[in-house]
Amino acid sequence: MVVLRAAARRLAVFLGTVLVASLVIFLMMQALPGDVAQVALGMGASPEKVEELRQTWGLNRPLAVRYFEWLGGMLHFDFGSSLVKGQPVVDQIRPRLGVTAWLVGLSIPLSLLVAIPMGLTSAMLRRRASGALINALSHVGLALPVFFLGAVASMVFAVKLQWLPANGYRSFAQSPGEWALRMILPVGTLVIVQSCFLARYVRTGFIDVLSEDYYRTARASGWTKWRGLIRHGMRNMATSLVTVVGLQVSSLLVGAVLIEQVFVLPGLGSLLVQSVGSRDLMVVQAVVMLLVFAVLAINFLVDLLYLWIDPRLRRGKTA
Amino acid sequence: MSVRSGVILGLVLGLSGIFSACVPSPDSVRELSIGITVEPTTLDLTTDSAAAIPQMLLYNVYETLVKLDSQGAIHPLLASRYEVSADSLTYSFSLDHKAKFASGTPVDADCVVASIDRIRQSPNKTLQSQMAVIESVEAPSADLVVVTLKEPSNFWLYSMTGVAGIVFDPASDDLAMKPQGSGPYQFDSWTSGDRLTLAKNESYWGTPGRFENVVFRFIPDPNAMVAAMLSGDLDIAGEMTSPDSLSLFSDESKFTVIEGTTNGEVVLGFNHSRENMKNLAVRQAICHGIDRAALVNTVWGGKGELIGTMTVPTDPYYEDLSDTYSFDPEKAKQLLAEAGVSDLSLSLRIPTLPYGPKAATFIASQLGDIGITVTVEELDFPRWLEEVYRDGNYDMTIVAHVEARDIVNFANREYYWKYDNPEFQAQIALADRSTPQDFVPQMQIAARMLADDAAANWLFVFPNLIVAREGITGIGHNMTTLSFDVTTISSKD
Amino acid sequence: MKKLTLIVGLVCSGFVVLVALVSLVWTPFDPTKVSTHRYGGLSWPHILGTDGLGMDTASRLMTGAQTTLLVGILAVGIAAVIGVPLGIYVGMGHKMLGEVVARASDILYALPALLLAILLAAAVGASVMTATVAIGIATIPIFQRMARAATLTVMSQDYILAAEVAGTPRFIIALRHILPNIAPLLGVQAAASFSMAILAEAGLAYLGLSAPQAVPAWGRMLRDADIYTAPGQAVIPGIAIAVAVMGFNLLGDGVRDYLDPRLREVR
Amino acid sequence: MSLLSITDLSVEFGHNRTRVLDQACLSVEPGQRLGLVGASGSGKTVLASAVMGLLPDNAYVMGSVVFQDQELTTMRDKEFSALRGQKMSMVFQEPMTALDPTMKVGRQAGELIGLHQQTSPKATRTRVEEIFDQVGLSHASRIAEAYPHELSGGQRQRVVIAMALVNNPDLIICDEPTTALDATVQAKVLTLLDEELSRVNAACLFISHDLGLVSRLCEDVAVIYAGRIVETGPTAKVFHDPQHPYTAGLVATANIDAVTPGERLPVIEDFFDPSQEVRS
Repeated sequence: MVVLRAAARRLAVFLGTVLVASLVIFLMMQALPGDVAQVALGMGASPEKVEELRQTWGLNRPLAVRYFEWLGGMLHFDFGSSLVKGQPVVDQIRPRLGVTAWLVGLSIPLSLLVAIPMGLTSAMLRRRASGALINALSHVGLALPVFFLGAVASMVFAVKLQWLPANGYRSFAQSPGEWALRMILPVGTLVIVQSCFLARYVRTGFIDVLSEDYYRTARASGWTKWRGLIRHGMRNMATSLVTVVGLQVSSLLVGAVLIEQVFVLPGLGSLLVQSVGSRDLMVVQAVVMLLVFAVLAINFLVDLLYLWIDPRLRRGKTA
Repeated sequence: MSVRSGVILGLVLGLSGIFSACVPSPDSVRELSIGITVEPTTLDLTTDSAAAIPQMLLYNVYETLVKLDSQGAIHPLLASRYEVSADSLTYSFSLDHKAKFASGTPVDADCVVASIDRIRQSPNKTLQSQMAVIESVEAPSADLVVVTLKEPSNFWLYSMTGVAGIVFDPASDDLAMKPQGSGPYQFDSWTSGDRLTLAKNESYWGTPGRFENVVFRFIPDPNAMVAAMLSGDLDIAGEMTSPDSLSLFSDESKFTVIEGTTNGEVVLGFNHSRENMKNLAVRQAICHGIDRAALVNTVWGGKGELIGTMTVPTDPYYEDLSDTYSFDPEKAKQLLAEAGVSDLSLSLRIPTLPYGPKAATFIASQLGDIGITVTVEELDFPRWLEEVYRDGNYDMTIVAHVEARDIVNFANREYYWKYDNPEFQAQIALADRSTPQDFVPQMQIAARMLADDAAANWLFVFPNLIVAREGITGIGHNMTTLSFDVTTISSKD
Repeated sequence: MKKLTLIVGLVCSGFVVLVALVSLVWTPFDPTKVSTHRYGGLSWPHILGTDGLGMDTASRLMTGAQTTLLVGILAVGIAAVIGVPLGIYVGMGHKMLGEVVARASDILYALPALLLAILLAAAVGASVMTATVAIGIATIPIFQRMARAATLTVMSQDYILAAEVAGTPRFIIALRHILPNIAPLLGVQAAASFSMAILAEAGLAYLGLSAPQAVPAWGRMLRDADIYTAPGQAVIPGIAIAVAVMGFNLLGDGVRDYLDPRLREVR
Repeated sequence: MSLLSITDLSVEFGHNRTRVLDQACLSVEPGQRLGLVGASGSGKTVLASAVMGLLPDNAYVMGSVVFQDQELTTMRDKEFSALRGQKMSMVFQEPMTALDPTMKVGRQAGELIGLHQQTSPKATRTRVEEIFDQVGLSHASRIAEAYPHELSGGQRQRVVIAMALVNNPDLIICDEPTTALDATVQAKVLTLLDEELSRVNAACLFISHDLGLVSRLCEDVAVIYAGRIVETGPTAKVFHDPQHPYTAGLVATANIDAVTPGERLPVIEDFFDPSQEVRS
């Protein structure tokens, strides 16, 4: 019951936040200078034609009308029509969404898969050279700009060694093999940077556990150092790590945007950059809304996950 | 995909068996993949003037009545022949009776008339002005089109080799997403942000295309273009925007490097409505203050010819005027001093296209040496269009004017340079109306006028820099039109 | 080990600051002066070579340190000046406002610096300033949340109660009792945010949303580098960014460990 | 042959090698209950941790600890872990934090069984409930399903004691097992410990600063001061006739009942000058 009520409260807050965010985004878009009609018609357009196009696209109607129309449309996945191409925005987003979702969706579990052993080892061996080395490496990895790392990876693995394609994308449906080959470098680059970031939190989390009484109890029960830390430290470390992962999502999306540029991937990030370039506000607005929604939604899920991991939040206290 | 990369994949995913089954078969050489830098936002070239649209579609998907070859000569295409009346006012195009669209519809005179009307009604001002000279278009028979002009025009037929002359399939209802034409390739698919694919038109009326598919990949980042080419992912890097990296492709057993010319003049444009820029001495000082030879070397790897006015070597009326204002900083300072100009501070607002920031940094540095403070501002293209191009809010700007014979823009005082020289305007009008024999000398007079008046500083001719994989032949040396013409390209293997 | 962190952090960040200070009065060459000596190798007098426009890399790197520090200081400054008072105010107990600020903070958190910078650049044009402001705004929630959490802890202390009982105005309590107590924590956070800001600016520069080429800045140098023709010209600013980011990160960690070993990473 | 014999055991910490335990000697016979008394910071817990092999990484151990003929100070972690919880176990001071907050207590106790012997989950469960029942946790099956934060301090300490007893070890180290509990609970837990120790007939090293507790529970006592064992002997003898001035002070300050109201309370320094070199 307590869980349900807590979850319901979080859901309400989440939905409210999304609603306010949509208004903020809509208003921000209106403040953008650069006339989309002018841009669409290009260097040779006459002012009358531009005005005519503004009329056709309904850009001269009141703000409130346009906001509620947009909001209402989104409820059934209608993001309006692209001003520049005329086709529905959702048709432009759908193929792109997959690319970014793959990038982020693969990066999160993979970087955890790297970060946890990395952080565990460097916490356990923190007084030895090997542990310090891992810690130092994670500091270096964290400090390197992701796009620089991506360009270097492409140079080494595609151009010099010719093991992998340098850039570009093929969808999974077209060719799973090509898709996988072309995802290795971008995902790998993101994973390196992300895991270095997360490893520091994992390390801190495990070091905290090492000085906890329950870890001593576990050791006194007959757990070896490593297995005891994994068995009794993981879940406790995870409570704080999950929060960090949630907060990292937005920076991971930024990383994905940069990586899409480096590896020429047709994801949401490049769609955003492109649409701002053509002042296709309907698309920009939709992509920004989608990204913000994704971050808020993932943080909402993290909240729920937190309820699941930490029993103290799940059940009311009796003691 | 190489065997080796298959192995790597297997190691990484532990699924080599499944995936190596998906390795594309060797007949993928029937696909020609070309890297280009700019992706258009729409494919409708009647509304959008982005050069990337005709780059992919002109001559490959769309055909025109007459075509310009890589040397700048006009040849018949959909018209098997054409005749011009003695007074230069009437053009009669006889259509090739074999010609048909990819959809199977024959190309008849009605389609041509409809297409010309479509262009005349375009919201695009450039297209409008190119077609403004037309008095009437008629189709006396199914294979004859007669166009009558209001007055003789040397520019008109030339325009008809480009976008203005495209004959659209009457069935096409969505130019933005589904272009339909009569070329050897037809539009297949467009994956936004990634690629545009053309497929062979199996029922092409002329010499068929040599590839099953032609893929244009959009690669804006110069390093990514180099990487894709070096790693063997591309057959052709269609535009090298990092000319310095051409040296990486010097291995002739692997690559062919093409260094031709284009119609693009990289112009340091002056805003003639600004007090400072109205001053001839200031303009001349700027021209003297910039070492254009060094600029080309620095900014564009030494590729690109020097010019002194708004003409390119492939123009019939081209004359080398590149030393009208030689690099002479002392003279520049003297000119400024004599004109009583000191503490000159100018804005240089440029679009963020590959050459812009580099050239601007170079120019700001050199003009600094003659005592002009230059503030560089990089604008994304829409902003540039709005603030510089439309509103004329700038002192100087740099942009490559890629359209053919665009010298006429200096005769338009509304154009963003705000260059208002009645003498020049009269001279251009005279040249357009004159007989084909007089056209060239009259144009040369106009071009010299611009050069002497330092109406702008023409930095260099944008070179046509292409890298192709060994075995790819038939790429046009010069880019005289906006088209990246793949109809002549073939592959040895 | 802990001392080592602090020492390495101090050395790296101190070096960046020193270089920036020196560049104010002296650089080997004019950092914006082009020349025909392009892609020069590492040799005297161009000790770090020259770039594609023949500009001296060492001089650009030195002057670029100014830009880097400016970005860090301004971005952290904006975030702290707005975020900290808001966090303290909310932390001192304003239920309604607290909820509003928390939600606003959530929304801002979901709008990463990159989105703000893209929109800001589209609105007023891209420059170091727009990039910095975007980063600063995006960092506000971090400071706000931290100041709030720290204030809550301090508020439960007896001396706050004593001050309240004595009728000290809330503003004075915030200034005299809360701020000094949470300042060390904020300092540590500032160092961490400083390095994040440097990294973010580099990312924005790569997308063309920060400094123009004429302005010497590390991120921009990295963007303009022709990595295949002259890899060194990409590696040098890359290392510079890494050193600065690592320096300030380690400095923050080191100071935190020094101040209180139990004071763990702020989340 | 002693169950546990500690010879010249010294422990130092950190880079500057702060010596916390100095050449301590002790031995515990099978079934013997030995009390270890001393002030906070005297090295009691360090000694216990050293025996259990639970010292932090930055500790340096010298000397010898022999348990059932096995030298512990040089034993590998894997072999040592097999002893812990099986042959020797420990009851900690802080019941509030000694249990993993994210795991049900039944599972935590069950782990101890699973770690040292092959059993079915069902058998483990039965055994856990049995031992919970034995340590006086009513509704053992419900308690097993609870998380630590859902239990009271006394309940938690019973769980910890149950965990220490579950494998019938030969040696149980109790480190201030009742200090953190309130007085009434303290008495119950102590009675329980007393009964259970007698039942399983395990030896016990009982660490406390409370002389009363030690004299109630232990037949022998060792006094530790500043990392050194200053006196050892039968509890009654040591407390009645302390040989070392520190012990005398300890005993005197503990017997505040003997002080006439109004008179000044005795302090350790009345009997013993800490600046003096101590050597028993």
